[in-house]
Order: sequence, then structure tokens, then C-alpha cells
Amino acid sequence: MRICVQEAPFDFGAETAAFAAGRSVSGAVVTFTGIVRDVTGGLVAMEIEHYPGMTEAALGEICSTAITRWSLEDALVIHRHGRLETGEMIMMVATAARHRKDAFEAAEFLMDYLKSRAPFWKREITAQGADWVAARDEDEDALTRW
Amino acid sequence: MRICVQEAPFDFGAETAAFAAGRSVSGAVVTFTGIVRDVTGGLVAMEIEHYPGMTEAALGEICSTAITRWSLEDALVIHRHGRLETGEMIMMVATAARHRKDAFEAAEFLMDYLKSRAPFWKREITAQGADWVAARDEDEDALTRW
Amino acid sequence: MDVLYFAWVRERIGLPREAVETQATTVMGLVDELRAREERYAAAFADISALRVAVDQQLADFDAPLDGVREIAFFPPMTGG
Amino acid sequence: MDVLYFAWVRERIGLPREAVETQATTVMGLVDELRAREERYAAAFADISALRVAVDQQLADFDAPLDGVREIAFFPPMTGG
Repeated sequence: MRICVQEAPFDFGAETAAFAAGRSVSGAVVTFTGIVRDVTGGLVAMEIEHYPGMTEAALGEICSTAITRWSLEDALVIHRHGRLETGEMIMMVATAARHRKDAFEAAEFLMDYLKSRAPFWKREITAQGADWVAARDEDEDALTRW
Repeated sequence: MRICVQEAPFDFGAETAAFAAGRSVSGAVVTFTGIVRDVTGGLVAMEIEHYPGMTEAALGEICSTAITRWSLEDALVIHRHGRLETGEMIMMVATAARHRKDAFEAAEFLMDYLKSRAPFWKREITAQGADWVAARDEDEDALTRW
Repeated sequence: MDVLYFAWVRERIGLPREAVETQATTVMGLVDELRAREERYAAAFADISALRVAVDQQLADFDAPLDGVREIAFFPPMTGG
Repeated sequence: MDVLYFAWVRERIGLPREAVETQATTVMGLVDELRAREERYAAAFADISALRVAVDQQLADFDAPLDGVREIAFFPPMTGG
């Protein structure tokens, strides 16, 4: 298990390659990457605030839960904070399991939980100013699946 | 959309990096990779036979269906054939969508369909001989989800 | 038309592809003609519930018509991924 | 104890962290003390259904006890990922 909370960009290709190459028993590797998008138009940048200390603890706990529940060989979470431009990668998760169903479910679980249970707060910077992104009911609802 | 059916290994890190970097509207990228595993013990290698022509057509059709159904910005399928050693990557898929739910579902759909509807046949080579891998009922059942 | 065999169907029949002259009007009619040829064909086609068929590279049913068809392939259930 | 504020809670109160002496025995008691201080606190804590709280870096409820607690954080619902 590896948890990285960092301001610097990460090398998605190198991270996925290293994660997959490190496997010894897994037949299935799933990755997810989130990218900053200008959905409404006019986005200049995204700023991500977090709670140092609690962030790492929360991600570690979510990751450990996933590893146990889906018998993962390994899991990886990288999440950036600070200022990100459109097109930059915000975060990634990777899961490795014997079977594809477990790798997929665990990756979706990690995403659902770190959306609503890891202490990050996004703010969208536009020409008009800065707005905190509101949590969406559907992100909270997604947790009921697990 | 890109479909590659090839005997040569592929560079997973480079492929995932290029796929993610090529996005303009997607906020979510999911990848899946399958790796040869010695599940029962004694596996020497895996041999994958396929149906040249039909393979590319079937993968293209499955991919197009996914792109339409989940409004994907893009999708990628790479599938190897020939002889593969334990630990080698057999195949990968990648999907890019605005939202994570679509990217995850489309990747699972691609996997479910190419397990049972793309003309590949796996044979396990052991010290005792070679055995064709039997299709599993659960792989066929997985299609009913879609 | 060209008839192709894959995986254990290919092994049981002993060749990957052959040109076949047929009077059959459906895939099942062709299967019956092949079964009547030799024991290795009869063995390969003994249980067609264990087989899949593609007609001109599209998955099809055994009652599919052969009119205008150029290529038929027989194989076990696929195991990709 | 240390009280931390994040996102718009931090902006509304005007500082990210402060040391607070409190007689409160629960998180809600602490919230009531803070509300009574100044308008900016009252505004930040006007609707606690819009807030989340962490006690010693673990998500908690507003009725959580403060006994032995060193760090409390208040923030809006999280938006990671």
C-alpha cells in the first residue's frame, strides 16, 4: 500500500507501470485518474485545500479497508493539493487483485470514499472569482452501495 | 478509438500516459490490465490463439458500443496473442469520460464482452502438457448485467 | 466456401482451414455434412452446444442461412481478456 | 485545545487555526461557545448541518465528547477525488 499526498505533479505512466510491474499474484490491475476539467466554461484553475495529517490517515484507512475487503495484493492512492490548471491530473488510484471484479470494485470503492471521506476541498478559480465546489448528494449517496 | 491486436508486448506505462494525456473534455480515465498468473501452480506459459480479421472487427464493435452507450471521449483496447510467460501483460483497456461512473462502467463492459465475445482462446502450457482454458459460466453470466 | 476451425476444434479436425463445397442451406446442414465425412469431424461436432459459429466473421446461430456466405468458422466458447 | 478551520469555514472565521480554552464537554458545547464570541463565528456555525467535524483527525459527530481531545477541526463536506 502506498499513499502519497503531494503538491507536485505525478508521472501517471511511470506510476501505473511500476504498480503493474510489482505484481506477483494478481491477474488484474485497475487504475483511475481524475483530470481537472472546465465543465461550465471559464475555469482558470482549481485549488485544492486539505488537512495535513488527517488526509494521510483517512486515505490509509480507506485503502486498508479496500485491501482487506477485496483481498487486494496492493493498492495505491496519489492525491495532489494546491493549484492545478485545466488538464492536470488531480489524483489516481490503482488496485491489484487476482480477479478483475475485485480490482474494479475496490477501485470504485476507493474513489467513492475519497470523494466524500478524505479531507480535501476544491475551489474553482474563474475570472469572476473563486467558488468552493459544493459536495454533491450523489457522491454521498454512492457510499450506500458499500 | 484504437484497437491493437498484436503478438508483441506493449508498454503499459506509455500507453496509459498517452491515453490520459490525449484527453480534452474527460475528467475520468479508467484502465484495466490483465496479467498472466500461475493460479493452479505449474504453469509454464500461456498461448493465445485468435481469429485474425474477426478479432479486430469484434473488438471494434464492442468498443463502438461502449463509446456510444457511455458517451466516452475515447477508448483503447490492446490484446496480445501467441505465447506469453507468467507475469506478462495479456491485454489492457482504457476509457475516458466526463464522469467516473461512466468510465468505470464502460471499462467493465469492455472486459466482460471481450472475455466472451472476442475470438480469443487461451491454452495453458504446463509440464504435463497443454490445456485449453474452459469458458466460465460466470463470464457468460456477466453479460446479462448489460 | 472457406471453413475455419479454432482451438480444440482445429486440433480435433487436424487442420485450421479448408475449402468446402456444400449443398447445405444452413450452418446446421453444413455441420451434418461434415459429421458424415469422417470420425474426426463427427468427434469435433459431437456436441454443438459446446461450439460457437461465426458466419463471415460475425457470431451467428446454427440455423443461420448460408446463402452468399464466404467464410464459416467453428470454435469453442471464447476465453479472451 | 487546537481548533482548525478549513475551506469556507476558515475564510468566514478569518483564520486557519487557534488555541481555544473551553469548558464545553461536547463538540456541540464548543460550537455554542464559539457562536457566542463574535458575528463571524455565529455566521460560520449558523447551520451545522452544512458542517463536518473531525476530533483528533477522525470524523466525528457533534455530540462527541471533548474529554482528552487535543485537536478539533470544522469544515464543509469534503470534495476530494
